[in-house]
Amino acid sequence: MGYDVKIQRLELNAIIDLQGDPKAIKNWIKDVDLPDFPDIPNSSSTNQKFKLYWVGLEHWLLRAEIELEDRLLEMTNPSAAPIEVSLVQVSDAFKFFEVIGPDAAEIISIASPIDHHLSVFPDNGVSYTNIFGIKGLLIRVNNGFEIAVESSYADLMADFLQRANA
Amino acid sequence: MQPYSIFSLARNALSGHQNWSKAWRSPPLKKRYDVIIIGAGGHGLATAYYLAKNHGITNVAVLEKGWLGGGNIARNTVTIRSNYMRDESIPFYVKSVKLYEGLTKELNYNLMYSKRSMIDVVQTYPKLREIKRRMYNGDLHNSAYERIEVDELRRRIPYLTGGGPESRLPILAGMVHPSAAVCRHDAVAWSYARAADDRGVEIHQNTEVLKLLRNSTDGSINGVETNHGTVYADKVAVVVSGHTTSITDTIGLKLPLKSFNLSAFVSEPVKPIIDVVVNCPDIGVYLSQSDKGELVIGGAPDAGQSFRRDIKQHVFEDAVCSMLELFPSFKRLKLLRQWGGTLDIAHDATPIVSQTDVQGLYVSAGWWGGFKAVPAGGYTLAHLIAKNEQHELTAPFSLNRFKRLDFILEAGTTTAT
Amino acid sequence: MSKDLFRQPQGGLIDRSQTISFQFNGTTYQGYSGDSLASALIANGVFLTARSFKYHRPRGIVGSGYEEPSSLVELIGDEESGNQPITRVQIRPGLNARSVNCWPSPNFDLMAVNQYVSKLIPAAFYYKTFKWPNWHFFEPSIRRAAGLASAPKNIHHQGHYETRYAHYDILIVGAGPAGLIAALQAARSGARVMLADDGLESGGSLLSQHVKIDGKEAIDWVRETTASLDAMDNVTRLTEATVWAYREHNLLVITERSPATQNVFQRSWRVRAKQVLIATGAIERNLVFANNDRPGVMMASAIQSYVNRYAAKPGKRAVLFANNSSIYAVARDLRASGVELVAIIDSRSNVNDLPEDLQDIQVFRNYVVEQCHGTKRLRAITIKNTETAEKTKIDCDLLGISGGWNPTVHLFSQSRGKVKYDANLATFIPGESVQACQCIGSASAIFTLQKVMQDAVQKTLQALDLDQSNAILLPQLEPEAEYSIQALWHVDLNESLCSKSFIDIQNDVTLSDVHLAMREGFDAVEHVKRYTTAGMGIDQGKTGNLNVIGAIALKKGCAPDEIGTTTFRSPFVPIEFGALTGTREGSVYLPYRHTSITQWNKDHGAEMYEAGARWRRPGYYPRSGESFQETVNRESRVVREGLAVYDGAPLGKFEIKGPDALKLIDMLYTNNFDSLKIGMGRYGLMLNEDGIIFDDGVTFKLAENHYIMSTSTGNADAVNQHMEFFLQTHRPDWQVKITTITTQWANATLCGPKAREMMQALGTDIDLSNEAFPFMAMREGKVGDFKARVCRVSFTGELSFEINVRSRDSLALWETIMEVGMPFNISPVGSESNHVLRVEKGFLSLGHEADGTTTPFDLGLNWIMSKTKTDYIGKKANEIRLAENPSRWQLVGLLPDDPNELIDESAPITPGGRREASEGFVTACVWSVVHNRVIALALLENGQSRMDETIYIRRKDHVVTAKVTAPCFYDAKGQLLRS
Amino acid sequence: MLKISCPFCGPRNEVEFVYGGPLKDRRPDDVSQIEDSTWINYLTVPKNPLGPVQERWWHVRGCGCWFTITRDTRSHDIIESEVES
Repeated sequence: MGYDVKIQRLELNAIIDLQGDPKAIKNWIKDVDLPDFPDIPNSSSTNQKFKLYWVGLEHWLLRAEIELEDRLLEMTNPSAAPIEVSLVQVSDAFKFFEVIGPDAAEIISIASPIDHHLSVFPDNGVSYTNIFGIKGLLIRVNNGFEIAVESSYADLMADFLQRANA
Repeated sequence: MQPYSIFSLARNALSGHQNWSKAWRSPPLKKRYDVIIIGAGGHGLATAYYLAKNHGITNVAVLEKGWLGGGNIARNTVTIRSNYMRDESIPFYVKSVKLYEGLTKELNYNLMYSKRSMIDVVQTYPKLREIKRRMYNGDLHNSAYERIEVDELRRRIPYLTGGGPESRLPILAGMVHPSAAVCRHDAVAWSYARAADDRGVEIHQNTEVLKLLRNSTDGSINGVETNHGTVYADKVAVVVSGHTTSITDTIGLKLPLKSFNLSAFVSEPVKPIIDVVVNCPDIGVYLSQSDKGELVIGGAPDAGQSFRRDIKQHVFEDAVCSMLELFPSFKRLKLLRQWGGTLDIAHDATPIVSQTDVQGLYVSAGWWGGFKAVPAGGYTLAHLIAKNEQHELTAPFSLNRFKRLDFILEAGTTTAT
Repeated sequence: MSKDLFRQPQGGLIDRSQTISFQFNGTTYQGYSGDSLASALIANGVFLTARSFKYHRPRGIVGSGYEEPSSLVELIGDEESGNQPITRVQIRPGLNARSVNCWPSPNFDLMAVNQYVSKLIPAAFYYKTFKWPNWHFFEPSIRRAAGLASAPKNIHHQGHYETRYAHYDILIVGAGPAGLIAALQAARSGARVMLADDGLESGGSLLSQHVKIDGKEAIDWVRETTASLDAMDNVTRLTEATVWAYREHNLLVITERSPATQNVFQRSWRVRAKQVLIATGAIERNLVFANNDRPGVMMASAIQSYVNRYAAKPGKRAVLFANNSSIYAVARDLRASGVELVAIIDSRSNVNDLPEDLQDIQVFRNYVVEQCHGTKRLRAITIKNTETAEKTKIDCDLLGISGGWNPTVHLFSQSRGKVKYDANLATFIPGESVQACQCIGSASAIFTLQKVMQDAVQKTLQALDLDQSNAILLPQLEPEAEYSIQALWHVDLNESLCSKSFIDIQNDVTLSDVHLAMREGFDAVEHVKRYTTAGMGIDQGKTGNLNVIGAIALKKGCAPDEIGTTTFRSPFVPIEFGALTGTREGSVYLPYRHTSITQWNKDHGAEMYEAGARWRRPGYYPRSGESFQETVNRESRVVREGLAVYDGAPLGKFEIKGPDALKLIDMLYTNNFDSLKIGMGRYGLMLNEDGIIFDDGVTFKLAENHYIMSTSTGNADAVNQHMEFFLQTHRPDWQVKITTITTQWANATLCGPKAREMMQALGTDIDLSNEAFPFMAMREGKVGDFKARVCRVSFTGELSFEINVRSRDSLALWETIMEVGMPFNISPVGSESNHVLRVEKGFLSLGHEADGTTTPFDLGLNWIMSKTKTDYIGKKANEIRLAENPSRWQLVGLLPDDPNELIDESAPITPGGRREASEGFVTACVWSVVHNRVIALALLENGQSRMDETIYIRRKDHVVTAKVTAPCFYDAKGQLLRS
Repeated sequence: MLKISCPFCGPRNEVEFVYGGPLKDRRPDDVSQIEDSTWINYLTVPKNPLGPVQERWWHVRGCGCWFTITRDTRSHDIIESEVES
């Protein structure tokens, strides 16, 4: 344990991948529970139920606790969505990790080339970046960070995180 | 040419080594030559030497913008081998190795040519299949390549303690290429220069070619413009590894070449620990130990065109990681020196030795690491220049192949990337 | 122990309360905490510490830091490591060091005989000899003689290496006076600051000099300053941290030798800095005269460091020899230390800047040292008047030399900034910056403390774009004399003395060697360097290189700037490879990917291996007592005759949606997709723009302009890149969105004659009849309790159902299948049997038949090349390539005459089996379970027109004959997979 | 390791990107109409200048955006960065 930090693998999260013209998406998902679209790239907006991450030019991730997955599917109704918006359930395609504690930033510096200083990666910062050599989502949370990777890499990520804090 | 031997050394020792003569002259630049070779690197100097020796063409100027032997011949990893995959490539490299083996005597200059074999460390089945194909095809062209099992591999390379059954990529087998060698790279340039000069070739250092010149009448080549004035010749060869297009662009001649940076590094000098050239095609690193004791290590080229002679930190780290996976005890060995070099790569990654659409203009390019090809490259280019026809060994390397999109796809030229 | 003789009673930055004993060349000595190995040995009166590389001449300690050219040691035991400059090793309990490259000891070294044949082995002698009988005859002994230390064999250090990234507004390299004041200035202005220094503690030259700052000893100012820096959280201050590389875009690499973090042994930083200040100070130059390598000849600055910082006495009777005024401070400190200062030899003509307080010292002006006397220790020197040539002999055991100061421009030069020659300072100084960096302090050729600090503060303000109002107050300093120098590249000597005058001490390069190189035409500086190896040692010629340039210039009769410098290359000092890779080793050395049932596969004895795109996949599931071939045969038969299940999860999957989705797919694949019906799929072949086969897979239509594309496992990422590239760069106007769903869905593929029964047994609401659910159809529904997308595709030629479920359900589905399948004797199968089955069917495999050179026509896939589409990626290239019907290698089947000999995949086919250029090769060869014999696929020149011909496969030891057949050995009509 | 400015994410380290080769003209809508020799050059002959070159990069370990930068092959200085539209 070189660092003062708690690292753990999280349970499945409910996630919908949103792509397309934001207006079209808003028109389709007319739901009070849909958070406002963030106005700064690589940032998030949240409400009681959902988190909305702006992760690409016309690309967002809508995240909720797994218990709310059906609610999420019902409000987005992907299969019926109009042709110009692409809504895809990708809950199973992600695995989340939590890196919490005073030294969390040290672990991220080992894992990723991104500049995660508060002045550039603020409280609501969320961005895809290189994490231990693969594509991963970095999310700032209270007292630390969350990391999400394509689920086939989960064991690798756990392995790497453990080594970084050996 | 002043003879070099233990006796001449002894004789000169008596006179305090005051009487050694210059290795090459620095004559004034003439207005016209029969042949101009642009670039006094390994290939350029070898071409000049064979033009004089094999074809009696001695009114030759080798023009070098810097100091002779200062290009990629000064910055490569000195590996000489012929274990290629394709029928079009193997005979050429077999010839090159053969010429190399006789060079020390032919040029009366100790190249410290060390035939020490190369061993490929194979870690995946697809790579094993590819290398077997090299083995079988090599056998067709007298390039020996044999499989050894893991325990024999470890016996031959005692420091190779990684890659065990539990490791990320367990070693499956080794492939031995007995005729592989290393030799003193600077000496190759210097000995060819000395021998070419001795036969009347002129080498002009600090003479930069600014542009090529064509006949207004038929568009054929008729010389070059340099920082020391115009020099005329009916035959001009561009042999400037990496910078080929910078020269050919001056007359709008387009070639299927991209310039990349490839870097290499050496460790601190240590007592002998590796007696062969080790190549790890699955993980992209190769190394050998110089007679001085330094490990000489190379990896994959950088992404993106470059003339910066650069070192990309992440590419460098990849090579180090790979080395340490197989040689864990090298963790405490130290990096001593690193450098980059510019090389040009053809669209199909196979060399180009060819006439061009401009009559009298010849190119030799696309060699990646062209060190192993220096003697045969010079030998065949001299033939092409003298006779105006492709030497059979480089017939497949002509530019014509691109006109039919008939590529020679030579997989894994240096290492897996 | 002669400590009292060579250690001052008090003073220095050593802790006399902590005595440490250590071993050097087998003898035990004591030193103090804070001592370097060099200072401790000096304090113990040990002066013969090394033998030289080539001639094995006796050598001592010359420097005090990373510039040390002379004494290298290797550490033995836990910290096993070679070629350490003796001056960079801190003593600690248990330290065990020995000199490199001498045996048995520096005092009695057998190879010392080389000294007596030195005339026979001048620079580059090896190019001229060792040719007969051949180099091999000599190489082994030469190799043993070279190579300095031996390589470490065992790694058993505490903790692990670490690498990390960092970002700063300003990185300050070097924590001497310039670096410290710059850091203070930058930190006060609120910037993100990193200050890194190579030394054991911050302070740089101030640790070795006696100067007063704000009326206090320099060291007190240093410690106050570092304390206030450490108190600010916008500052990171590193010690024992070498900044060794300056890369593109202001990326610098630092290696920290002993980080504070528990379990971290060494740490490397990749620092991206907006601005860089290079405060690396200056390095003192050697002086070149006969026997200038004798133990007892030492850099003047090193002497100053030993007497001040370590309170040691490097000798009893000292003489100083210099061409510049920096020597006076050394003289002062020497006297204060109690070492007798006999004389100062000053080579400068018509200069008298001797300070008041030194007037009583005998100074020989216009004099140079011609040679040293003594062998294992300096006994005396002969000095010579440069005008009258009059000589005098002086007894001494310590000679301090200073050839002037070179700004440490290594990093600046690595940043691609050019250096320029300054005749007044007789050195190369930094010119214009190329990247966002500036040299400050003596690194920018400023040599008085006052100006150094002013310069540092001003350039810091510039770097941070701040005005004067932000400037911090400078400390009070004592008046200093200006630095004055007259170049002295080497003492003027006759040839026999030249051959004993070392210009590169570490590589044993003498002045004669340089002259010889030039005599033979090697007169470019790079030629001299390569011919003589000057500057190519571990120290990279830090004290000697400029003298080489000077010597060339003198011989050529031109100025040093016409000669130019050699390239300054990273690393600045040697760096351990381990520190570069950090935690990336062992299992994580390369990424690996698992499916939801990887653990299940391992538990059930699967042989797992690399299967492209870093997936670990089951190759086969051996049962006890089975050979590899037996297992593969069994698994293949299960598919042909019964029921098998295959983990197809890693196949690449993409959801493609948008008004232009069909247009995209029609552009990517060679065949036509516009006739495809909803709920149906189609096999497609993807080419690169050169017309070469790149990938293949099945694409299903979910709805109008809404598709799911599957790709090969290995190419999933490449296909994604290919699609996004085409869309975003060539057709940004097209409306298509692509979502990667490779791991959203996992699948279990049921294959074999009993697959349909099995589906029924599992229970599903999907109508499984061939009419309702034909081959290449996709249906959504329940399978068991699982929501599923079921596809009828087949990679084996048998009836197959690919059950796709959400990855979270995958393991449960798999376990249900194994349970429900028991009555059918279901068995999991791996990629090996899949290989056999696809060869029997003649299905192409990427990497085998599609080896990066083949076109669809070569593989006889003309049926999938749309003639109606005017364009798709790769179409035009093949039209050009095949226009004149060139002879191509084409896919055929082979039936070897010997039905039992398995042939190596890759074996070549040659005309008549002769040893000549090949006309094809075996792409795959397996034992066919349906034919009970060996079958093979091959690429053969014009193969499609050579059916029934006999061809010759040339293995190394013998030739195998085989009959050419069509490349399909099983159910050519494809009735089974449609059944 | 280059510092590349992604149009969406801003400056990031090279290890987040994949190199996409030198810029080529937009692929014609119907290649069958193109002269063979023109197409061969399109496929095989890149610009290889000793100086500024336009090249494409993919922010694969980032927002997924393809864009074009102008980079000097001698110094690696990046002059500008833009997305297609």
